[in-house]
Amino acid sequence: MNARLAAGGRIDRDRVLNFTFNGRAYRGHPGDTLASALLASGVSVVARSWKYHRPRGILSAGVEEPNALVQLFDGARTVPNARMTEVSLVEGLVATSIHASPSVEFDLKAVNGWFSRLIPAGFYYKTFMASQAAWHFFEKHIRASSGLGASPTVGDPDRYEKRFAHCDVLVVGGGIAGLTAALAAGRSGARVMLCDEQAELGGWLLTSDEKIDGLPAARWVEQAREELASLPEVQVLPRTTAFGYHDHNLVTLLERRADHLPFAEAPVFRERLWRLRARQVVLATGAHERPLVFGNNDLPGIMLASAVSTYVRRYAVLPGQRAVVFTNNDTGYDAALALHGAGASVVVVDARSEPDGSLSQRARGKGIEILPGQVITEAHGRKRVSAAVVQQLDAQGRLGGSPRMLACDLVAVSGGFSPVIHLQCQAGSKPVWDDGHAAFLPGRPAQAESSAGSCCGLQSLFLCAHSGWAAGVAAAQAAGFQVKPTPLPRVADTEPGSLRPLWLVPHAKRVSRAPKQFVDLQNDVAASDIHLAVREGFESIEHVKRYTAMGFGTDQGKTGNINGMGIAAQALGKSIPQVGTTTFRPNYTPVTFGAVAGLELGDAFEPVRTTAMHDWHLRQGALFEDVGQWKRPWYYRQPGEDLHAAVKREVLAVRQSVGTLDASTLGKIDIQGPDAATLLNWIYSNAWSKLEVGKCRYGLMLDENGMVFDDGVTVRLGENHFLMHTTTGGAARVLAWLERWLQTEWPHLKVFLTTVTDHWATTALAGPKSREVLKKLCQDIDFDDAAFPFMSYREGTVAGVRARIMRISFSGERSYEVNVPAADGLRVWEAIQAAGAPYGITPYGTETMHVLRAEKGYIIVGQDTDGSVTPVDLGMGAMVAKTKDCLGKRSLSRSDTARADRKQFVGLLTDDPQVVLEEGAQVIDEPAPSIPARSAGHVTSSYASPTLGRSIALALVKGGAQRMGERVHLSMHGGRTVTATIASPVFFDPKSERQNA
Amino acid sequence: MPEVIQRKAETATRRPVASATPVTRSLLAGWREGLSIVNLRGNAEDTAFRQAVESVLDAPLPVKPCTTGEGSAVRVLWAGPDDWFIVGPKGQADALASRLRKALAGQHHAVTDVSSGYTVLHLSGTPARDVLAQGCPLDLHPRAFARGACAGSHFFKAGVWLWQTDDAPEYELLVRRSFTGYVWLMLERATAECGLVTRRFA
Amino acid sequence: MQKFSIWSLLRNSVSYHEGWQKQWRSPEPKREYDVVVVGAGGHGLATAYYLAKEHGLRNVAVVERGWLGGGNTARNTTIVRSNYLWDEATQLYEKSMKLWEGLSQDLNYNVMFSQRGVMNLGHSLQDMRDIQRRVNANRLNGVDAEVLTPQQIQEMLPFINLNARYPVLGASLQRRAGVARHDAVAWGFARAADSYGVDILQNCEVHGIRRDGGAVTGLDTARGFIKAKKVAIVAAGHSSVLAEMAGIRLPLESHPLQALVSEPLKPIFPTVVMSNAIHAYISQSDKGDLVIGAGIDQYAGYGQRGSYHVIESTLQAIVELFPLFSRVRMNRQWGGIVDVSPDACPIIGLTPVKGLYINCGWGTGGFKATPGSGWAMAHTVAQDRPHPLNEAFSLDRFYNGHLIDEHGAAAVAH
Amino acid sequence: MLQIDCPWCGPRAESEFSCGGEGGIVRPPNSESLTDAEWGDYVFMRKNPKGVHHEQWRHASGCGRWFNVLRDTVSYRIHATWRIGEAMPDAEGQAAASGSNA
Ligand SMILES: Cc1cc2nc3c(=O)[nH]c(=O)nc-3n(C[C@H](O)[C@H](O)[C@H](O)COP(=O)(O)OP(=O)(O)OC[C@H]3O[C@@H](n4cnc5c(N)ncnc54)[C@H](O)[C@@H]3O)c2cc1C
Ligand SMILES: NC(=O)c1ccc[n+]([C@@H]2O[C@H](COP(=O)([O-])OP(=O)(O)OC[C@H]3O[C@@H](n4cnc5c(N)ncnc54)[C@H](O)[C@@H]3O)[C@@H](O)[C@H]2O)c1
Ligand SMILES: Cc1cc2nc3c(=O)[nH]c(=O)nc-3n(C[C@H](O)[C@H](O)[C@H](O)COP(=O)(O)O)c2cc1C
Ligand SMILES: [Zn+2]
Repeated sequence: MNARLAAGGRIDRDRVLNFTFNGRAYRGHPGDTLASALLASGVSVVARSWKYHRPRGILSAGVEEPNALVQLFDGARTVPNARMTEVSLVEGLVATSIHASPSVEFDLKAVNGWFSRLIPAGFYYKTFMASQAAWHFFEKHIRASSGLGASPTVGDPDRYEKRFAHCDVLVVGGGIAGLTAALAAGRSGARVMLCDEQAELGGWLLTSDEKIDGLPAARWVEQAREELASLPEVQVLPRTTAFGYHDHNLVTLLERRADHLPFAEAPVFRERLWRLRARQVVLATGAHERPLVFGNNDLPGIMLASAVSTYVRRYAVLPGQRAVVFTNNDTGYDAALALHGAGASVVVVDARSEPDGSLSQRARGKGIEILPGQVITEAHGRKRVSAAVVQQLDAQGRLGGSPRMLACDLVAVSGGFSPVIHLQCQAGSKPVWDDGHAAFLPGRPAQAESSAGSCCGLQSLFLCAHSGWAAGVAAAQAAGFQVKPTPLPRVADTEPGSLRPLWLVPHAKRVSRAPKQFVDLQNDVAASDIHLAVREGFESIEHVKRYTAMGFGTDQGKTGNINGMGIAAQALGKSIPQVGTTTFRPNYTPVTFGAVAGLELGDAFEPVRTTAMHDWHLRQGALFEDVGQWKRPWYYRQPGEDLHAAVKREVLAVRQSVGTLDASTLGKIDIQGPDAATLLNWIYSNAWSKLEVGKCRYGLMLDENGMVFDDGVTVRLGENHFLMHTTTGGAARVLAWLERWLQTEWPHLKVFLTTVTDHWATTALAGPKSREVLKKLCQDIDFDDAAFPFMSYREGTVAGVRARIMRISFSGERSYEVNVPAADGLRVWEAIQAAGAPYGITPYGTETMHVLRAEKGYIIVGQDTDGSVTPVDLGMGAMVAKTKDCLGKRSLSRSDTARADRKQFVGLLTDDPQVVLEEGAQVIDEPAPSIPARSAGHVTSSYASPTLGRSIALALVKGGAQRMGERVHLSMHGGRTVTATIASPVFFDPKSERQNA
Repeated sequence: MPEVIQRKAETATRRPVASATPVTRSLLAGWREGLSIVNLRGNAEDTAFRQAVESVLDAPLPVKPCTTGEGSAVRVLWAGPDDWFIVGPKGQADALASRLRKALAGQHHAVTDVSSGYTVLHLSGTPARDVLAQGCPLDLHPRAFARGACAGSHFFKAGVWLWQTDDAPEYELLVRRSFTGYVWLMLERATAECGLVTRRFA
Repeated sequence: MQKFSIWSLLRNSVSYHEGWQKQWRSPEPKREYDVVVVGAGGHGLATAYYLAKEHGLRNVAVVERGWLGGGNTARNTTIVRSNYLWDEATQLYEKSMKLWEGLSQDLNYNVMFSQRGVMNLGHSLQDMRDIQRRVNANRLNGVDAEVLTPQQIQEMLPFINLNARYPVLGASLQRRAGVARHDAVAWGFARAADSYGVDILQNCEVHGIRRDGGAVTGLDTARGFIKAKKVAIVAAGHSSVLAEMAGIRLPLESHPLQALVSEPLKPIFPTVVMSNAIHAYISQSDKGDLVIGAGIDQYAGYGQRGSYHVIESTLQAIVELFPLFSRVRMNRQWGGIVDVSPDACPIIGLTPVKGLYINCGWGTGGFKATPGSGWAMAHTVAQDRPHPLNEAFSLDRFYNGHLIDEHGAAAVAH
Repeated sequence: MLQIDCPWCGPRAESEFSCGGEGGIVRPPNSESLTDAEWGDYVFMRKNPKGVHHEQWRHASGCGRWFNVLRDTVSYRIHATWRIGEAMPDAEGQAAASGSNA
């Protein structure tokens, strides 16, 4: 059946668009939505309901649609749960019903309908609980039938853009109120943004048959759009939803840029997400019509009256031939007029005994039959409404007279309007109930925001135009702009008429026994479910919501919630304001994950930080380790090597000759000023005042809880000048820590901090031959041990570049750290490799560095410590100066922290030297403890030591310091236990002759 | 301990490569090699300090937050109430630093050569604002941010110092060396629609 | 109490479900109670339930400022696991896990505890060390735990992107862990406590805590003064506010913690995945929506909402790990108020005020502890001394230094 | 994403800042002579008020300054921001904010 009207509508009849729905081919026109095109083709069942699998049709013409969800497109670009009423038709579009098996026309799960009495709200809390096993069995089946659309199964071929933006006035909504607001504000020269979620501006004006400035409403919209386009500081965004109103006037917008275009014409970025900071916001978001709640009110062919008007006038579709309009207010008559004008037969069932208002007068004038004081108690039909049962409703709300059947193929319902106050409420304003409108209206604004138009409960075009205008002027002025007086659009005023609140149409049977009277169509929540919830003691509307799932759907209850609250209020014997609303939260309508994620994925997920020598490492076959955001060479793999072979080669090279490590990633903080040493005394546990110029010292940093949180070597470059090294991962934290103490606690200290981490490229040369190599490249430094001893610092020229050289060691070998400006880093590194070639100089990575330092018993903060370790625990109690206070020191003497049997840093030697303990292995006192057993510590670092030809491990062991030589057991992954002996953590060169000599 | 960390091959540090003839409506982006960049710290309230600095730099020392000072040879960026970046031509950092130290001898100050620690990127062309807006929360509308202004902020997840050098508009970004590859990657991604033209600047 | 079962369901369906009784009463406050629990969240209700069931205390009230279960109980991503790091914590959470495994039967209320396993991903060598350490420690504590290789992870989640910016190097898996129906937990405890005569007083905000000398005497509430021999503060995000009424200082900061859900999808995500390193926590509810937990907001907030950029980084992490969800749409976001303690461990025990007990500091991870926390708290209140399980979690530890630092294992510890 | 008025740079997005929690806490000079209780109170105990809160923030990716903020922890409204060392400016809710910063 073709329901397309011969004339009218905002569709381009000259062009035809082909699409498929559930595998069948259909045709439509540009300007159609998927919904209007299917209605035009006479399709009425488009979905199956979530719980009972009842046939469902299209209820609305907008974002409030609860029923008509489809799987849009197929393959990698598929979109689950798209609303037909929002989908602009595009050539080749493919859509499939979700949640229907095998098809919407014939759905096997419809049997759920038959035992629907067994599965009321919350039934699952009452059963399936014989045992965990039983529940897991039932859960499988519950899950299998849950969900709506299907997730894509592959990654997204599309890309998404995000933007920060700022404006003086944001206007949300492009209906009469939004357009007048934008015009008023725009003319003042303010930076204005106007967004509307629909494909074109105009809102209700695209449906209305009224006139503005003497023009048809839609024509006036054109004119307004043209003027807005001509204003340089005004930006208009159609297909753009304001989905969130956050603190400090941050509004988030989603602009849909691609899906409505043929693939070839689509822009690179499918959607754009705006994070908009607006000085002032005008919310002109309109109102959503409410359905009326009666028996079988979910049948296809039952549609919102405003949607009927919209399909007839905007899309030139006649959704039915024999229509009944069921209303409790005047706007329903607009649908009657539209239908009548399009040649359908219409009867109006009006719950009001004396229908008033401009529209009903017009309807009467046209001789449309009106049944005042009557209601539809129940609809009949299988896959589409075929008749409505009509009965008298007296002033007390009692049914009277005898029911009579009206045969029909369309029921247009209007239960009044729910102003779209989502954003106002998200912004923090408390909605206020208004009995006159029987609706919640925006409360006192909580942010720099105002409301205009029908979202304030206004109905007449006239009043909405005026309120929009006033709001635009006020917003511009509040943002500091002069508004020159300009004429308002001329609109005839109309009489809105009265409204008879009607939350649940009475039925001859009790609610629990009547045919289902649906409130939330998407979640199959009926009036009986709300009554059940109340009966069971769920008295807060928030409880009702969570017990019945009302408003939980993808429509967030736009059409159902207010009716549901009305019904709950009646059941509780309370007023609606007493019951209140549930909380409005973002998103106003659903938002693509990918759009929220934006471009920051893959390599761009987080900065990849690399050193000046990075590409050289790559060429040498290095594998990398992520250390914070840095990429550090982990080990350099040579053909045929695995990690262990490579590490063994690298370690031995360092011990026997010389190796190089790229140490550029270590944090470096330049500290200058007369009080520099005082600052260090506070920050580090050890003392600094006496450190000679040109000397280096190792320091431990404690938090105020006394736990080690960073360490490193600091050099005294001059009397008032130090260079601090931090761990790679700790650099930023340490700088912030220092700055905080300096700025907030000790502003009187004369010290300046400058980060120089990125300025210096650092090559660590380690090994007995390191000096020979360096000598070849540097003539202006005396490398004699007397002149340049361990833990001292010199400046000189290396390979022609000014360099800072520190003789410090993290390997236990003679070692020099050569720092040059990063711009010369690679050159100097390569020069060192060349100079070292005769000695078989070997680049080594972090893994080898770890082994070398472990052989020497040096800690790595974050690996051997975990935020619960003090200097004393590490056996470095001597590094806590007795003579001065420092951050965290006081905590060390707390009763528990001072205990002697805390976990302490020790070495472990396995009985079997070939067995390498597992890092994270737990220390236990007997070999096969009864579970649960207490842990006496754990292995923090463990390696096969190439130098010692055996395994070594570092561990934190309860009372370890006093237990040297004792044997402990280690429970490893897979339940295996291994025996080891507690030893000094220094396994190699205990007298440090190699690094000092 | 896993044997191999990344299945995905590590990528080399991203560097701009000068591209073909500029396309209008594309973003024009480039990098400025080896500029001299010196970090200066000191007490802005102290006239002696200001005079000493200005005499050396032959440029006004910006004490008003988020402004820059233009000199014959150098540009001075406000980076904090006692914190400035001095950006000058290649190879002058040492000279600049030692002259400043000499002039400031006796006063509490800090002069630190950070030339290698930062890269200066240049951005211009019609889309410049929109591209920056993708990752930077600053309001760069001419009414809010114009030539002579500077600000510390972030571009996506990298901290940047940003200043405007021309109304065209034309911006420069001070980026930490180790973040340059990342910022460049984000520029490439952000310009997927408008296009990116790169070149090297003096 | 009307027994719930498939039979009672059948019986009532015959009478159109008109025969169901209230699951709990809404009584008027009595003049005096032996114990008043402040806060009808999961923990408070469980405390009252176990006070009645295990310790025979029936003259008990739970006072709630809003609707019961409306705090973090209503807002959490419902992850239940017991694979913590330190013995003290693991024992407490494992006690809770054992209670979970029989909870539906004990309460005669299906809390839908779904043991579908929880994975904690490792993205760096140090993550993997920490995972191995935790798994070994869990085993010693009798908690099931295993280390998964990337290949094993891929077998369970074929669509995961192992080559993320921070590649997935492995994971720990606790198979007994999972998710539960958060609201049902509150309702089930409320119904069961009510059946023992416990009064649940909603819309009854506590404004003041009266003391006589060093001892608590009662509470000033929105519904008048209520005399109490003992008072237990179990108010999560509002703990500091209540402690202040009693002149006690706590080491807590209340932060917003946000979560979000997608539109409902056909079943696709079989387990629960957590990544502390990049802040992503995801599971799929039995309704079909993806339930996703965000990182914590940096500032203190009692607003039950946080900052938008936190949601952005969360979804970046999700799409980075699970690119197939890029076109799925986010339906709703919300926030709760989490009481964060310095060592990411709770405080359960006595206070300097006699007869006043506190249970707080669960921060981002207390839902899993609901039964165990209530069980231990009930013991502490009834016996006026902590149970060995919660001895270590006293307020004293912040003075004597006996902190139990779970940050390593807990980052944002859903 | 809050908008915070840096006392130097003006209003900026929260993502440029890092929050340092409660402000105005003064480190006791004589830590050694404090009892465990006094010390623990300084290190760990916090006001954590519901309402107006005196905080410290740092303009991390801007001027790097730490500064004071008077912010309502329920409405998230910022009543005032001021530099370290300056006196708390007159602002609504100031009375409510406990303690002032030296
Ligand atoms: C987004 C989010 C995700 C989370 N995810 C997880 C997770 O996956 N796994 C997990 O284990 N934990 C999770 N948590 C943490 C968990 O929710 C909490 O730790 C836990 O719910 C707190 O215990 P509760 O249930 O008693 O708190 P609540 O439910 O908050 O109960 C406290 C009650 O005290 C009431 N109250 C406060 N002040 C007063 C007063 N003055 N008078 C009377 N009553 C008062 C409140 O109204 C509230 O109802 C999450 C939390 C959030 C916010
Ligand atoms: N009969 C009806 O269904 C109905 C509904 C609303 C308004 N009206 C009539 O229209 C006139 C009022 O016009 P108005 O301007 O107040 O409302 P309107 O409905 O004409 O315009 C509101 C516009 O805002 C858009 N919108 C709503 N929320 C949005 C969001 N978060 N992001 C982006 N766009 C959003 C809507 O799509 C719509 O285009 C009056 O005459 C009124 O009676 C009729
Ligand atoms: C595990 C879980 C799943 C949820 N699923 C949904 C959902 O599918 N749809 C929905 O609208 N809200 C869902 N919510 C969010 C609630 O609607 C609500 O936002 C949350 O309980 C916080 O309460 P409030 O928003 O009223 O403050 C869910 C919440 C939780 C904790
Ligand atoms: Zn600043």
